[in-house]
Amino acid sequence: MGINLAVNIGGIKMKNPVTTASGTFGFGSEYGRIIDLNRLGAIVVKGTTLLPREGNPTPRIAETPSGMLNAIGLQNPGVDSFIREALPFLRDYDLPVIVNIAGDTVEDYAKLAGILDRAGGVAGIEVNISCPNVKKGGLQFGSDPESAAEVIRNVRQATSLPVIVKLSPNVTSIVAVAEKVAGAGADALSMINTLLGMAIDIKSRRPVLGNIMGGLSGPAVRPVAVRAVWQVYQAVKLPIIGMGGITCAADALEFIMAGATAVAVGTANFVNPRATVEVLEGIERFMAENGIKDIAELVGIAHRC
Amino acid sequence: MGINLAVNIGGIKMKNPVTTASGTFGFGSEYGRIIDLNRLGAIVVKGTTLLPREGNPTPRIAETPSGMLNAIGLQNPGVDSFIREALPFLRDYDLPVIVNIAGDTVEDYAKLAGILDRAGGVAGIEVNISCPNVKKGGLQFGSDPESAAEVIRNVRQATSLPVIVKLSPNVTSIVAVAEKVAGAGADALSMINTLLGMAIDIKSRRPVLGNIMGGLSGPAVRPVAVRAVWQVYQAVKLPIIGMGGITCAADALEFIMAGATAVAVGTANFVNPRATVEVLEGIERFMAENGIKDIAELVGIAHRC
Amino acid sequence: MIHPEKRIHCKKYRIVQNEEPVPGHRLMCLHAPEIAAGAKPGQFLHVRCADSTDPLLRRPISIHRVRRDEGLLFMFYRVAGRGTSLLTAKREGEEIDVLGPLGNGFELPSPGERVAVVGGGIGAAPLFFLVDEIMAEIHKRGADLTDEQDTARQALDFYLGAATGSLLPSLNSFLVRGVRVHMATDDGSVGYHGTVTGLLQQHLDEQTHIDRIYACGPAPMLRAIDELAIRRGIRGQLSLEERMGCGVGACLSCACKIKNFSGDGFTYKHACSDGPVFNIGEVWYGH
Amino acid sequence: MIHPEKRIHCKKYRIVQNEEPVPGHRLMCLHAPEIAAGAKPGQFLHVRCADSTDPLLRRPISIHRVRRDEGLLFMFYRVAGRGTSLLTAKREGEEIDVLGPLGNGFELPSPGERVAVVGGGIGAAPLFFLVDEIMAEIHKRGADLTDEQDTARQALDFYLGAATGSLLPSLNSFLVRGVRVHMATDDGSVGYHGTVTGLLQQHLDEQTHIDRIYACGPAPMLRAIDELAIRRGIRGQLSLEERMGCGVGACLSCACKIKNFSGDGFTYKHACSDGPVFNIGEVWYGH
Ligand SMILES: Cc1cc2nc3c(=O)[nH]c(=O)nc-3n(C[C@H](O)[C@H](O)[C@H](O)COP(=O)(O)OP(=O)(O)OC[C@H]3O[C@@H](n4cnc5c(N)ncnc54)[C@H](O)[C@@H]3O)c2cc1C
Ligand SMILES: Cc1cc2nc3c(=O)[nH]c(=O)nc-3n(C[C@H](O)[C@H](O)[C@H](O)COP(=O)(O)OP(=O)(O)OC[C@H]3O[C@@H](n4cnc5c(N)ncnc54)[C@H](O)[C@@H]3O)c2cc1C
Ligand SMILES: Cc1cc2nc3c(=O)[nH]c(=O)nc-3n(C[C@H](O)[C@H](O)[C@H](O)COP(=O)(O)O)c2cc1C
Ligand SMILES: Cc1cc2nc3c(=O)[nH]c(=O)nc-3n(C[C@H](O)[C@H](O)[C@H](O)COP(=O)(O)O)c2cc1C
Ligand code: FES
Ligand code: FES
Repeated sequence: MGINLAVNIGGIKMKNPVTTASGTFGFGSEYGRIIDLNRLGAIVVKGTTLLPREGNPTPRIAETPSGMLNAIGLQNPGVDSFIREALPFLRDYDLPVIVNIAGDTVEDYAKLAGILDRAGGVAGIEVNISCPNVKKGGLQFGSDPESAAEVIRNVRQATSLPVIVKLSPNVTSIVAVAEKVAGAGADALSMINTLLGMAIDIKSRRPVLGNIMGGLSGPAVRPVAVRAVWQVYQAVKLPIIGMGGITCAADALEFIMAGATAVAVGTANFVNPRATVEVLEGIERFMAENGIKDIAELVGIAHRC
Repeated sequence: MGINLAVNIGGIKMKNPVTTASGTFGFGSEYGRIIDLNRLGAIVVKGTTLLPREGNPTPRIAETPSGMLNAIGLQNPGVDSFIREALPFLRDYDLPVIVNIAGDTVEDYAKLAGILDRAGGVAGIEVNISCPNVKKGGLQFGSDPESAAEVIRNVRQATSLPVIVKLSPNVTSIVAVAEKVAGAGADALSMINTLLGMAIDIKSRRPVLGNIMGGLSGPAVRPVAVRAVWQVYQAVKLPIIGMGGITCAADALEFIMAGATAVAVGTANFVNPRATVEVLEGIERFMAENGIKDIAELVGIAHRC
Repeated sequence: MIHPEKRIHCKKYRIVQNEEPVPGHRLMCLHAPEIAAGAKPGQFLHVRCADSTDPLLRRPISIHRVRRDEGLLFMFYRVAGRGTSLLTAKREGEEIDVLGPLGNGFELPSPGERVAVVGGGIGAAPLFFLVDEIMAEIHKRGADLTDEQDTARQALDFYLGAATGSLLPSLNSFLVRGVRVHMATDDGSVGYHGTVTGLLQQHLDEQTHIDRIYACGPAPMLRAIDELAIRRGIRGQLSLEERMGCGVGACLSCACKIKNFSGDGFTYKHACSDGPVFNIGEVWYGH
Repeated sequence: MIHPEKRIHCKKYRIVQNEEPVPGHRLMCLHAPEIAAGAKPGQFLHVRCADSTDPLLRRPISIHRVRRDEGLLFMFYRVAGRGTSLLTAKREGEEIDVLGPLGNGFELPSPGERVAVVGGGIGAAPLFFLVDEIMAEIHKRGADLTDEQDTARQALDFYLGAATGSLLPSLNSFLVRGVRVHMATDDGSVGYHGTVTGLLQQHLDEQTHIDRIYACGPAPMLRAIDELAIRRGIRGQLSLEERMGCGVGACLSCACKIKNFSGDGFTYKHACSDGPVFNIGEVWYGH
């Protein structure tokens, strides 16, 4: 058809703009039993930490109107085990692997970046400074522009891999954080992480989640996410991976038109494991029907129309 | 049944905890054609400004998953016309009238408070420092704890009526704002106002709303609202009117258990004009079934269970 | 303490019928005696399409017709998106949650006036109720008239326009005695080849005399009717569409631009409560 | 590039039946040959209950039974909340979106072992598939046995417990030849008056010999079975329930506490992919 879908996210070459939201797609093997992972533009794997983490007590999720709360608490086998056990599986695919990292301290982030730099088979690092589900680090770094920049400066020094910064919507000004991390050497931005939320079980009269608060994701948050992409696109000249409630191509196109160069499918994978592939096919169809030759034409078009 | 539903919101005596969210219930007369307004614990009317306002261009609303965006832009006839034309209708009811006010400057707020103080038939003032749909004032005041406190100090001086401060969720720390306005003389807090969001029409490739961005409300935001109430209840000893996506008694009870003394029904009125009354009846039923004699027993119970 | 005359009903009503007279369109009939009893032509209903919060909002649908004696209320709707699609799945015997009657409704013509009713596409839906009421009035009065007077007055011109012909013959078949139907399609597949306003214009040029015009349809059509009627000094009314939240005048989302007092600018009125029907000459179409 | 053996299907399947054998419970049958072909007892399906985003998530429902030759898959579910209520509205001929087969499934007993299967309430649902497979195996082997051996071995004890009796007789009626059913109700309305674990305990005390226990039901029941089996040295498996997001091991929401290597603490495993079936003695019930 002569349609160009390829995009470049801060040096990561993706054959199409569709990727996965960290923590919703495991390390890939799970959904590899349902869809062909080679269709994806890239895969962003589950958040990884220096040491293994058990995660939070259950219940870890709760359904909410058009959304869900999660408080997984970054359960993961640790970066060494990830490199040894999960990464080899992904090397069999023709697929850039982006590793999401989280730490308690600035040093943790830098160490992780260094380790992944040397691991081989990692296309880029997504720095999660916006996880609402852990006590230390996480959101704490993401909600203060200065601390966010500090993390990114250190990660930048520790690796030559492309650095994507994952931004939190739980801030007064997402633009302020975006500007600071751009200045600190980020190659790309991804947004949004989950909104801080909670639910109460009126029968037990207790919070539903074991961890009390959790992160809200899914279609419910989409308007907040599109707004974040719109605002940051106007202020910062870095490529954006847009996410938050994407379920279909129309949703993804909203993000692209708002300014996202790529999109990630998160919660929707749980509802429809074929969502990533369907988003991709729908974008192709939209481009064909509307005579669009290069996906780049659509990026941020809503600011110009 | 011997059940006590009466609550006191910073000096405003409500016969039950159910009220309306400003801007979703007009000035009362509209829904007075469907339900008996005397059933309500109080009514919070549409946001009022010193001078009449035309509001924003259309489309002013957009439906989103389990929610809606609005950018009404504080259309209202101005405080004088409100006092002259809308208030007399409400005097026929046995119902505290809470007037929501908004201004461009600190002085506007103070003047409005003064005018309403002298109007007669006004039970309290809700200070909207969190409207995302106007250029000046609004959210600007609400997102900075110091400016918020400044507004409230001035309003406090201009009126002896109870002052309720309506908080925005679009901040890094809602607790920080709540603490500051409590210190500045607020009698009660109401939360949450809408989340800043937007939607794009992929056919026209333009933002859906005439005003580009708007406020997200409805069930989609409930988890964010319950979390805000939970956090503020722990930090500030003022009564809270909880709102954000309440559609039924179970939803309202979540807020009450999280720490709200009263609840307001907003967007749900559009979907079910009988929502306020049904919320009230459901709370009564829950109390009867669970042997709860006074609604006060339930306020914040999730922090203690 | 609800004023009985101003009462708006909000209840679940039983579906008596929900058929597809034309592809992509449905005719739904409800047993809703309270609403049918008080409804006026041009008023509408606000319909809940799902028990879920997604889709969340009600959908405004005009009252297409009523049969007061049987307590029946008709809606004629086009399957436009998610909400209306969900309505198509409702079966006879199920109930749907309806809020109504809403809006101001049309002002009926004065006795003896020659009336043109103009519907564009699905915009024709509410006009049937109007035509029914006008014709009922004419037939009632008709008993007192001479034969001559009768022929002249027992008539009403109903102009129906659409992009293509599929909808029109079916609409036509719904009509009652004494209504003269004129059809226009953009593609010429049925009736006049061109816009319905073009057809009306032609008839007026050919000396058809019209005292009053009622119109409902897409915005460009209404604008053309407005201009044409103002130019010729014909009175009448237009029924507007706007996105709605509450449907009752509380949320101020359905703002329409209405000429201000001096006529050199606009003020916002609300389609759900001040409208959806506005007078010709009243709507601000910008410069 | 999807490994065929590991393939999980995600498709809309036609509903062949969705009836209410007991009030508040439904038996749904799907024509889903791909899933039926590869399914093992103890595995489950992840079912989408609405096309809407509210409710958003799928619901896990066990495979109750299969008829491989006809490509049929059965679910037996209790109407517990919104998701399962929506399922009840689905009619024969409609399609539903199902993901499966998921989870590890039960390990079948070794030939000759005496088996007790224990179901609490709706927890009995997946055990029918297990019982079917065990009995099929026994009947197949039965051909080679003497009469005596036959009597001893062609039997399986199925313990069914519930709060009250309404569910039990109906469950009982589904069963096949050779299954001895023992019923217990908390209110004594049917069978033994007390918990199903109490009944099993009594039988064991009375010298009934059991080599292997399989159980599914509410958490307190599973805990009691676990203790009882460990105490008596009986091997077996428990099927656990946890809230699920993805159902495939990707989201890590369905964490279950499993004893760690040293046995003095726990580590999290995942009900959807490491389970839902875990060995007796493996689950951490805290201190
Ligand atoms: C007063 C009034 C009377 C109407 N009468 C009829 C009628 O008799 N028959 C008929 O077929 N249609 C009528 N419409 C249009 C009808 O309301 C829309 O077609 C319907 O809301 C589309 O909903 P959807 O979910 O199918 O489409 P979607 O496009 O998915 O709807 C998305 C949102 O946009 C709103 N929307 C979409 N189109 C319109 C529209 N044209 N007007 C207002 N809001 C819209 C919806 O209500 C919803 O909130 C009327 C509209 C108004 C305002
Ligand atoms: C592996 C597995 C197999 C199951 N097999 C069956 C079966 O064969 N028959 C049957 O009737 N039920 C079974 N259940 C329980 C069934 O999943 C719940 O009854 C169902 O999810 C309730 O959904 P709801 O929307 O009706 O209730 P709601 O209470 O409205 O559900 C709210 C949320 O909580 C979750 N939830 C509620 N109850 C449970 C539960 N018991 N387990 C896990 N999540 C729950 C729902 O999935 C949903 O996300 C099984 C559960 C699991 C984990
Ligand atoms: C179960 C779950 C786990 C998640 N884990 C992570 C994580 O480890 N690291 C991270 O940066 N984001 C994590 N997220 C956030 C998502 O990557 C994504 O930013 C968010 O869910 C919004 O997208 P969605 O609405 O499409 O899910 C998680 C989200 C969910 C639902
Ligand atoms: C159409 C609309 C208009 C609103 N106007 C106002 C307003 O004038 N003043 C104000 O403080 N809040 C206003 N709000 C916010 C609501 O009062 C409420 O805080 C918010 O909608 C969350 O509650 P809900 O989810 O129940 O609607 C408005 C909300 C909507 C939907
Ligand atoms: S729809 Fe709410 S004012 Fe018209
Ligand atoms: S449900 Fe997602 S890991 Fe088990």
